[in-house]
Amino acid sequence: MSAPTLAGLIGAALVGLGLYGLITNPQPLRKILAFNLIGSGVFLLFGIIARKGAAAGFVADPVPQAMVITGIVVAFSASALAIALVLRLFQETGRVTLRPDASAGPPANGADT
Amino acid sequence: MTDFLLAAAGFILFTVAVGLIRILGGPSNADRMMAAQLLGTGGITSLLLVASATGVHGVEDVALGLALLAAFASVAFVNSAAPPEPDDPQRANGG
Amino acid sequence: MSVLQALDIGLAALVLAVAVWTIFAREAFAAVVGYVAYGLLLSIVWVRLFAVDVALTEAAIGSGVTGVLLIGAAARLREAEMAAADEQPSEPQRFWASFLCVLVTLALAGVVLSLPDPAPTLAPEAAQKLAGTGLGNPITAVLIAFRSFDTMLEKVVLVLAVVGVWSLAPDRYWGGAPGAPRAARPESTLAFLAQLLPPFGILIGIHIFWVGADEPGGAFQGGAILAAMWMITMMARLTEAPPVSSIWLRLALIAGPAVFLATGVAGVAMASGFFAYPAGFAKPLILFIEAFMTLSIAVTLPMLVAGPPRRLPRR
Amino acid sequence: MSLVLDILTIMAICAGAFFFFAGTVGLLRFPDALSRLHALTKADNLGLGLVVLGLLPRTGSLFASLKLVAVWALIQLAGATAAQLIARAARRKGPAP
Repeated sequence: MSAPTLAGLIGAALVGLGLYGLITNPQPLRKILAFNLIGSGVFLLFGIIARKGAAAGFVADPVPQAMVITGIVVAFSASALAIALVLRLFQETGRVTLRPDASAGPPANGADT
Repeated sequence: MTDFLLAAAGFILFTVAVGLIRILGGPSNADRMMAAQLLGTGGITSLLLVASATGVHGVEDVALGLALLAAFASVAFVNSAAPPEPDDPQRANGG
Repeated sequence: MSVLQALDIGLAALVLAVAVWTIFAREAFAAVVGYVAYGLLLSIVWVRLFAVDVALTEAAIGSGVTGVLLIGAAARLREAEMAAADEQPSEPQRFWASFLCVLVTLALAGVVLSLPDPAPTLAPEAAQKLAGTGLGNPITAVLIAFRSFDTMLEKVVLVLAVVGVWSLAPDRYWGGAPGAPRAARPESTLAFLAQLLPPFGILIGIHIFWVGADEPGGAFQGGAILAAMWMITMMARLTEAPPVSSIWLRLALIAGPAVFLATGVAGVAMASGFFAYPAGFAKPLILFIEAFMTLSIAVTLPMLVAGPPRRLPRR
Repeated sequence: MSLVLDILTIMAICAGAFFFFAGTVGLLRFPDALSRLHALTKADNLGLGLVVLGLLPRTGSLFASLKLVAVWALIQLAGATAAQLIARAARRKGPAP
C-alpha cells in the first residue's frame, strides 16, 4: 500500500474517531479537541488528493495544499473562539456543562452579567 | 544507506512513542510533559532522518520551526500552575 | 515490505494511537498533551506526503500557539471539566454513535481506495501560470495570486475571530488589556529563555516569510513563528499585552487584509481586473502583500490566545 | 572519502539512537520525577546532537548544515530551560495531585 493511500485511510479513521468524540464526550474542551481531529482528518484526505495529483514536475498538486494551509489557520481561529466562549461560560456559571436543563451554578465571584 | 536512515528514524520514533504512550497515563502532569518533550526531540530527529532519506527539500526549516517552539508546551504547562485569574469562580465550587 | 513501508505503517499506527488517547483519556490535561504530540506526528506525515509547506504550517501553529491555548484552557477548566465528565451518554447512545462513526469511516475509506490514480489535478495549470507571477513556490502563487480572494477572506475570518473573542469581555473591562497567558511570578529561567529565543525566532520567522516566494514557507508560517515569539515574552512577563483600545494594535490587526483588499481593488484600474496583478509587477506586489499579512498574523494569533480583555482600562 | 563519511554517519546515528533508547528507558524505569528528567535531557542533548552530526555530510549546502546545527542549538536551549521549569513544577508537587 502506498504512503498516500495509507495517509488517506488514517484520515478516514481520524474523521470517524473525532466524530465519536464530538458526540459522546460531554466536556466542551474535549469536544473542541475532537472537532480538531475531524479537521485534521479532512486535511489528510486533501493531502492524498494533492499527492496523487502530482504532475507537471510538482511533487504534489499545489491547489489542495494551499487550501489545507488556509484551513489550518481557520481551524485555529475557530478553536480559539470556541475556547474563549467556554471560558466565558465557566466565568459566568462556574461550570461548563452543555446540558440544557442545568441551571446556573453557584454565583461567580465578581463576574458581570 | 537510505534504508539505514529510515530504520534509524523508525527506531527513534518508536522508542520515544512507547515512552509517550506509557507515560501519558501519568503518574503526574509533570511526567506527561516530559514525555511530550522527549517526543518533540525524537520527532524532530526522525523528521530530519526521513527527509534526508526520501530527498524532500526544505525540511530544515520545518525542523527549525519545531526546535524553536519545542519549549512552548512546557512553558505553558508551568504557567498553568499559576493561581486562578481574579474573575474565575472559586475552584472549590467548580462543580 | 520495504523499510519505508514499515515506517509508514508504524507512523500511521502511532498517529491513530495518540488520536485514540486524545478522545478517550480520562483527564482533560492528558488529552491536551496527547493532542500537542499528535500535531508533531502529523507534521511528519505531511513530510511523507511531500507537502513541506503544510508540514511547516502544522509545526508553526500546532506546536506553538495551539499548545499554549489548549494547555492554558485545560488548566483553568480542570475542576469544571471533571464535573462535566459525569454526564456520560448512555450505553445505547454510545452504541449508535460508534455505529455512525464506523459507517462514516468506512465510506471515506471506500472513497480513498477508489480514487483514480493519478487523481484529477490542477498542477499543470498552476505550472503554466507560475512563470507569470515570477514566484518559484507554486503554493504561495496559489494562495496570493490564483486564489487570492479566498486567502484575503481567510484573513478577514481571523479578524472576525478576534472581534468575536473581544466581544466576550465584561462591560467594565472594555478597552482594557487581555489577560495574556503569563507566569504567576517572574521566573529567571523563563525570562532567560524569553530573552534568548526571540532574536533567533524573529530571524527565522522573517527568513521563512522571505523564502516563501521560492521555497517552502510564506506569510502564515513566518507570521505564526513571530506570533510565538511575542507570546513567549508575554508568558515570561517581559512584555504586557496591549489594551484592546490601542490604535496601533487595531491597525496591525487589519493591515494584512486591508492592504490585500486595496491591492485587489487597484487591480481593476491598473491591471485586467479585480485581484489581478499588472504584468511584471506580480512578484514585488505579492511580497508587499505578504509582508503586511505576516505582521497581521503575528499580532492576531497572540490576541486570539490571550482572550477577551480582563484588565480595567487605564483612564 | 565518501566511504569514510558514510561510516561516520552510521556510527553517529547509531550512537544517537542509543541515547534516545536510553532516555526512554530512563523515563519508564527511574523511580522519581527528577531522575526521569535527568534521563530525558540526555536524549535531548546527545541523541539529537549525534544524529545531526551524522547527517551533516549528507546536506547539500553549507547553509543547510548551518540550519541543522541551529536546530541542535535551539533544542539544547529548549531542553535545558524546559527541564528547569518542569523540575521546579514537579518539586512544587505540580498543579494537580
